[in-house]
Amino acid sequence: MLSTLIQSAGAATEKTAVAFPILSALILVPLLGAVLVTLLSNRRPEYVKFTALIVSAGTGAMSLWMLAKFDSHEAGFQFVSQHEWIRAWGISWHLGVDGISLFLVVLTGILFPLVIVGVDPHHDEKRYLGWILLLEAGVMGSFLSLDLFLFFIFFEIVLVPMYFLIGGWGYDKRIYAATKFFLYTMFGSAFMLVGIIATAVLAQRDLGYITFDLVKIAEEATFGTNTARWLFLSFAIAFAVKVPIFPLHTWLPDAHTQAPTGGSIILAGVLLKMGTYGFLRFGLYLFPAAAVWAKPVILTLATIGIIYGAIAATMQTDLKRLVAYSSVAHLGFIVLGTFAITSQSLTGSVMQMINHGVSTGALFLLVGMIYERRHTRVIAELKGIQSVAPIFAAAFMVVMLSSVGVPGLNGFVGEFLILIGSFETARWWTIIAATGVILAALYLLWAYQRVFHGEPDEANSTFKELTLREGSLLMVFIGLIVFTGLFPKPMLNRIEPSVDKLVKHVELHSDYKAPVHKGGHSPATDTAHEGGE
Amino acid sequence: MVLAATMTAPEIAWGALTPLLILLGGTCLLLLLGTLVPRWPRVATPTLTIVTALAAGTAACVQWNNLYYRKGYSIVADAISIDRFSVLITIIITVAVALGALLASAHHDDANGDPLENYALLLTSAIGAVVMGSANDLIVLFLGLEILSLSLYLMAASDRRREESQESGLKYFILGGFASAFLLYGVALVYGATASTNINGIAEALTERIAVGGSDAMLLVGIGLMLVGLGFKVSAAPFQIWTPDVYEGAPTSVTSYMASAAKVAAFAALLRIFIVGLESRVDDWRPVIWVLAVLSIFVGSTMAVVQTNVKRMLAYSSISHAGFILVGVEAAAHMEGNGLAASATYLAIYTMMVMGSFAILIAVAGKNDTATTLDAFKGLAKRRPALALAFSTLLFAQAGVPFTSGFVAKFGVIKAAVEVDSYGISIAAMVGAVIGAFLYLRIVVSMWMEEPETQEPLEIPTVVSVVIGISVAFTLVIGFFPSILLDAIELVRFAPL
Amino acid sequence: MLDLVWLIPALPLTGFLLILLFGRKLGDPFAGVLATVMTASSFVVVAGIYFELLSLPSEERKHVVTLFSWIPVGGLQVDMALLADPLSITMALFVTGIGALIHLYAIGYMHGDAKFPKFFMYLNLFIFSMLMLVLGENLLVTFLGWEGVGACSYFLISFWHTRDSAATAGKKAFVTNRVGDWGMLVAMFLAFAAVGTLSYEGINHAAESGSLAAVTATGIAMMLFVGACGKSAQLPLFIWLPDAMEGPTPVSALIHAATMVTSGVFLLTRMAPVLHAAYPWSSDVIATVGALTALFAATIAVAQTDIKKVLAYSTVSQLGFMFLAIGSGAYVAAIFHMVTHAFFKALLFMGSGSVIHGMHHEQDMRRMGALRKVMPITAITFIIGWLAIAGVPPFSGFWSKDEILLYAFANNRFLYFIGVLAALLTAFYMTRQVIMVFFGEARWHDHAEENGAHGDHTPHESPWTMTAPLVILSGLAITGGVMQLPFSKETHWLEHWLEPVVHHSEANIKGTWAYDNKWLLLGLAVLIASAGIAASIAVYAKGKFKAIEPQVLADAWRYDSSVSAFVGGPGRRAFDAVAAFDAHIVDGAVVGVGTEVRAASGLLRKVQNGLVRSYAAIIGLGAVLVLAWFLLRGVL
Amino acid sequence: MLSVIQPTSSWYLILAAVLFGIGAFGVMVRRNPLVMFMCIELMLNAVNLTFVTLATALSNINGQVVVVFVMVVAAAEVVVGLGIIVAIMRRRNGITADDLSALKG
Amino acid sequence: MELFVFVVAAAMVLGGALGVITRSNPVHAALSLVLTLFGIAVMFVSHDAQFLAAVQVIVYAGAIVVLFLFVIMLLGVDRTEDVNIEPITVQRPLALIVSAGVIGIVIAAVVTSRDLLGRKVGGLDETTLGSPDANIRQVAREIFGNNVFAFELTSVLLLVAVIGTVLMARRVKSGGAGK
Repeated sequence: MLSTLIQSAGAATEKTAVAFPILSALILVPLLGAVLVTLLSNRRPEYVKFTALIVSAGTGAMSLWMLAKFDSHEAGFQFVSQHEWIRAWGISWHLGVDGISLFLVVLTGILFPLVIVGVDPHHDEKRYLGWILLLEAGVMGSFLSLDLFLFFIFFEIVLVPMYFLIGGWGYDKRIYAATKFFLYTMFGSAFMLVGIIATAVLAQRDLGYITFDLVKIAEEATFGTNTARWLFLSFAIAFAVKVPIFPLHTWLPDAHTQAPTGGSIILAGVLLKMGTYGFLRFGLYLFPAAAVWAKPVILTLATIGIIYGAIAATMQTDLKRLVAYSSVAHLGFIVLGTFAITSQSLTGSVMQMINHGVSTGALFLLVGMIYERRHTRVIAELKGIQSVAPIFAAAFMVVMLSSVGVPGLNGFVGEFLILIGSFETARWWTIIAATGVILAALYLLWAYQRVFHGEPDEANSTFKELTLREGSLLMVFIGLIVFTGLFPKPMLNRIEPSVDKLVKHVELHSDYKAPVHKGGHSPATDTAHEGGE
Repeated sequence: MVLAATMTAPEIAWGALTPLLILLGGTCLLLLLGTLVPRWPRVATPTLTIVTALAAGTAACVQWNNLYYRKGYSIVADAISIDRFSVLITIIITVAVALGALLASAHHDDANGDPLENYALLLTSAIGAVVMGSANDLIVLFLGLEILSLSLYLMAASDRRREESQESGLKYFILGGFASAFLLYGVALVYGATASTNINGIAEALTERIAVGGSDAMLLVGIGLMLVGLGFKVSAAPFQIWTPDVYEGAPTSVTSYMASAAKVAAFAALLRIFIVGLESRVDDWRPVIWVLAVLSIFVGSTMAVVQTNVKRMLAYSSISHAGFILVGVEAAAHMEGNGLAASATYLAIYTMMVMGSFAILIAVAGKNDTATTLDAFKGLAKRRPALALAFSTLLFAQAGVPFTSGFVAKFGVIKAAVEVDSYGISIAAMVGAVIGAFLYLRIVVSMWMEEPETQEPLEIPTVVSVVIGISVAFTLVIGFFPSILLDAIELVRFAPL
Repeated sequence: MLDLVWLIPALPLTGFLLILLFGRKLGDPFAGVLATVMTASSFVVVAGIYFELLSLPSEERKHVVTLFSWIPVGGLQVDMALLADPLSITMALFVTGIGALIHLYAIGYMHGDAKFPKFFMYLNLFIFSMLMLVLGENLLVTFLGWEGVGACSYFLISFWHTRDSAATAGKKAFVTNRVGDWGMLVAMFLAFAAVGTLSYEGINHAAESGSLAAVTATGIAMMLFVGACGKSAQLPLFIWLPDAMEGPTPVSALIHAATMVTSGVFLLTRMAPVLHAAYPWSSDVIATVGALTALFAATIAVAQTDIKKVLAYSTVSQLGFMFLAIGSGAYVAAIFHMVTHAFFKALLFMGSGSVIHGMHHEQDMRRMGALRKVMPITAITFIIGWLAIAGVPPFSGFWSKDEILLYAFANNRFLYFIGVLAALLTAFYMTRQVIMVFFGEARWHDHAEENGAHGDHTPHESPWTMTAPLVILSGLAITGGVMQLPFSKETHWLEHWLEPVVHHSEANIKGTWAYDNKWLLLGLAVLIASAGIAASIAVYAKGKFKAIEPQVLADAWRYDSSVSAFVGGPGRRAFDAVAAFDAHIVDGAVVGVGTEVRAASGLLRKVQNGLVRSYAAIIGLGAVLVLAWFLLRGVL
Repeated sequence: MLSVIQPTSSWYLILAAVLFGIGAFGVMVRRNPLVMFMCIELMLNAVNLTFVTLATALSNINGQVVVVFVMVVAAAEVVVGLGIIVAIMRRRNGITADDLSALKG
Repeated sequence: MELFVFVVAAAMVLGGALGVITRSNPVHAALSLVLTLFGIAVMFVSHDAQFLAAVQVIVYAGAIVVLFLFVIMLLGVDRTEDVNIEPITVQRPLALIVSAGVIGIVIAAVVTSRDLLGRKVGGLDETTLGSPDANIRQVAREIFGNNVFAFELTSVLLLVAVIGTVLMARRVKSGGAGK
């Protein structure tokens, strides 16, 4: 019976399936690459790096190919592949991508080769690259999984390579930070594991068979009001730690500060997104009514996070720590948008996940470059860099302005969509959250002033300008920043149908009603709206 | 003479006893040949032990297969049950014996040779363990437990060069005797309340009693005493207190076996007595299991935090593993869902993990168990990267990281618990697991992120590598393809009454 | 021609990109020339469009060019679209026109600066942003420009970033502006929530048709006003503008006098129907803030000694007049004053720049004097600017200021009174400045001797690239008033021109006492200006009275320093407290859990004392507890 | 009169419990491993007494059979236990259980 | 009569037991143990468990205690242990609580459940009780009947004991390291 069910599920979603199991390849290629890299001889380090690069670039290329083949009118899951995996527990290898996960996958695909090319681990390169590739496989898996169990194991396995990356290649307090990261996140996941199992078991009572399949449970199973709330909470704790939402954020500054540059980029770029993505995919989609119920609390925490993160960032003395706290603030926006549950705010959140990945990734890259040159990240020890390295400063400025949310750059589009969408369902929270834009300017500009302005002192007067390699690497980031800021439509068009479907799903399963516009279109009635051409 | 005529000797199903008989025969053969054959080659002892264990295991596998065609049954006047559960336990124990023998052969000291008796004890202990796993009578169970325990006391004390070994043996012996007395007293009181020592008999008597009525106090206190005795054997908190000392003192190969086979057997006995025999009083004893489970997880995890000896750390981790298995027992105590299968799965996986972990300890600490401190593991990744990777894999498995068997095991028991709505214990267990993870991380940190204290090359005996390889392979294969194990263990059942 | 609207911002953008890529190769002065040409060409395009619009009937003077769909999500459809209508083209005209002049001026002023190309790169980017601001078809495109000019002003103010004060001033400008931006963001949210669109047409239409509730309209209006306060330096957010004088003088002229600071006025005019639909008190708020700002800044200007600071506070004061106009419903007057102010204030700033240039970067007026002799062109043009701002007829400033006061009188006589007072002070302090700089004794000799290095330098006239714009602007400052003369209906050219945009909201003062007696008020205005000038001459030129320049005025009522003290004191302490809270309480809790586990571990270790009999006792204790439970279950 | 009062099963069981308790107490307070071991024998005897008493009370011979096995176990335990103790004592004469506390923590 | 026997035997049992735990000299403790064992044997007799009583005397009092004494003598550890000194202060109160607790709980359980003890569940062939060898026959029948498996297991147990003795008696060469 079970197998027929799975088949029918496959048939329903496999409209867009292609012969090549692209999604499985996205996970397995880096995984096998990691094994390959580990097995390569230590004597020819250049082969090791080359192999890792080929593997990650290949993965990136596959993700871009997937992006090209993605049908922007289809709101459901595409490229679905489903195979029975653990029969006894009703678990299948079920992968799929939709507008919500699409760009996260692409971002992952792009970010990893950049990190491999751009950041030098300084020692034990082989192991470093092995972990990086393993991490890539885990992250890909988290974003592609459509099975609760599958998601959880990818969500959790990511900790291991990240742990080693922080602990092995980080800075002086790396072991403390790595352990804190691992335990804190694992603590959150502990609740989610129980939640996932409970979800499947309770759904079993409803459906009559055991399954961990996300789509099946979300679409077919119903939970009691209180049950759903508890289940939602168990997921929410894990995601809240991962995002992180105030007050569960304190692992982040430590992890970011102590992680090697590559680790920080990936951590900020994609790892944190697993939390926000989780809220969308497993919070709203699985437990719409409970998510609506929890909305006020989460919105409040998100808003506090925005303000609090910004204030804390202002007072940091370590540049990397400052960027880390800025992440707390930025991710607060994403959570705000997620739980405001309007077409705009959700689209903005998804968008902002990507934008934050690009901007903050680039910011960490730049801070890493500063560290490479000066061997310090303490703001007070840096001064007047703009005078000696104007191009470097300019690159930093663009990335920083993107982070500040200046229109025309990517950060603005997401932030604006989040705020304007949230305003309709969460007015006062949004008004307060919007003050975050002031604080963002404050802490970043202040930091910029202290680091780049003024007369360079002796130690900073020999600060090296960007090299060609660094410059071209940054150009990729800056290109993305500017392009997305000016022409976000291609992204929005792909994100929106899935988001609207999600909003409809929430409306259908709760008493929540998304705002409808006289002048515009209700997301509930117009799923695949095309731009105003 | 009249009396003699009325006596009916029970039928003995020799076929069903094959694994036991093989083990016993192997023991005798070993003792005889080892004593009688002149110039008995040293390598022959472990070989014979392993062959015996594997033969017994094979026989058990054949039994397992036969059970496709018939339900479980009990033999020799209901003294022994042959069912999927007992056969599975037999298989696990024989595997543990085989691996234990491999480790023991690498662990001997050159000066004193490789005493035959160690291996004979390994086999006799296996007999005791198998009997415990299949005993359907409390007296048989008690005897099995004593056979196992006496063998283990001796094995623990068998390294005569190290005083710690003897201290460990003596501690284990005194406390084990103390606990046995509790267990036996419990058997006595249960006997008083039910007039039977047979598990099926007890179950029937208790079912009748529910109709009849009357005070349960003696029965329940008896159950409590048995729980104390068995809790001691499975090292559940607060009866775990002997575990770290004994595990640390015993020769590492023995520790590995103690942590695996002995625990498996004790859990098997616990499950059978309580689930089959005391089912009707489940509401009385299940809360205690609950408390023991949570306490074990937290005590094991917490106390490991400040340890500096890896062997001791692993001992504490075995306590928290016991807690997790008790979570499965608690789930099984709801008499529905998959608690039994989950516990059995955990036991199987745990056995392999713990064997591998201690094998690595042997590899690092050397033959003399001299270097089991955390310092000895510093920078292991620089000295032997593969070994460090293997140990990390096993440690992460113990921590319950996905794609390892340990995760499958934890997932199984938590799932079983959730299926019967035991959310509290599930969450407590998972939070405990987080504390426990700190312990594994500490070892991992030492191996990967610190500089080695010595650059001496590390010689790893081949047999140890084999054990590590098997264990790691099992850990990963089950981690990626749990169905291999789950589909089989799903069938685990007790023989019907 | 109308479809070429996109060319207006595109030209300076091209200039920006070209200098970005080839700036170093172009160097000094060709980068400047390129930038100037781009801006000037842009001006030509604007002029072309202006004439084309002029040729259309007034109701058709509106053209939207949609470049591409920018942010389309569900009900929110934001296009990258430009709107050419009388208001935007007026703005564009003086932005590009004055912009081009300032570019030209800057070629001379910035000559020799190490970062010469970069300066023009920023200037072009600024012009582009400003044009996006004024040409935007919807609030969001305007916001793009709005933030863009904010960012550019940040770059330009902190252009000499090795000076800490410049870097700080740039940051302060940006952050203060951001406070205003918050208001504008919220206004957009409100508008979208209420109307479902961000386009001006949609929102204004909703406001005009009455479908926008008054309360929402008030919310939007007030939030827009917060935004305008930030950008246009009104109370209480004006603090960044005086500090912005740290930037090079062309920047002060361009950004902080002529263009950027007026965008608040522009925005409120653009959204006039919403203001109109709002509760009446919201207009009063705007007018009051404007009048108070005008007076407040004027009092400060009286005691400044820095030549640019005087002009900066004067700018704040004049912007206050514009807000007073908007609050009084006189949108045309506001735009009128904005344009004339752009002329004469740019003129004054560039004149002061010329003085500074000639004085070798001396900005203290106490060390100037009698410069008319060595810098004649500068002196004459500056004096024209002075007359314009002081409100002397027939200079442009007189007409525009008078119209504002007229409406103010009709609307609220108390505010009129404040306005008059501010006008009086304006005449006073501007006269003071002119006297101190160009007349009296030459005090720069002492100064030159003090600093031996400059000993043999005497002030000199500036090159033609700097004086030519001065001359052109002084012409405009004289004649600018003709676009809106109060003599008859026909002379209200600006009003007719702007009719399609502000027609519905423009306050009608016909029939009020003020309207009927406007000549009286006109005369009064002349009187006031004369009084201010006379008083100033009496004090500073003739020395008949002792100058009253209390320190509190020189310190700008200590407002700025109080804000700084607050931000640097309690504010910083509060931030520090949050950081400490995070480190010790939030993270402390996490670390505390770890410590507690460790402590528990240590405690439990004590139990594990290695003694068999202790272990037996522990086991026994456990046994007793377990048995007690079972006994209770059995007995009870 | 005394003969009227017959000791019932309970009396024996209570006695056994007391004996068990005394044995347990001994294990917990004595430091000589041999004496501790004797105390364990006391506990086992208490159990034996319980079994025999219950066998009589229930008229079930099985209780007595169990005792036979327990005695065998006790004998084997003594052999093993004394073996271990002798091995230790030969190494460190006159040792008490308290001295064997190298393993702890 | 029965009461008398009980009282005397109980006195022996308890006296011996107290002797074991209080005598500082291990030899005395062993001898006290004999007293207890005899007391138990007496009780076995009064429960018509003659076979067990005999085994008790032979195996326990005979073999086991002798073994104890032998070891004490062999090792020469018959020195006095000072039972008045207790290094761990909580140990004795704790031990007292534990013992009293166990005793109390078991007594409470036994007393409340005493009605269970009166019932005859069978399994004892009452008809032959008169026979002098009735007890031994019954025991034998049970051992070799239903409990034959357990009986066979005891052989393994003894095998372990034998192996253990050999192992423990082995002389150690002090090769290799030891801490």
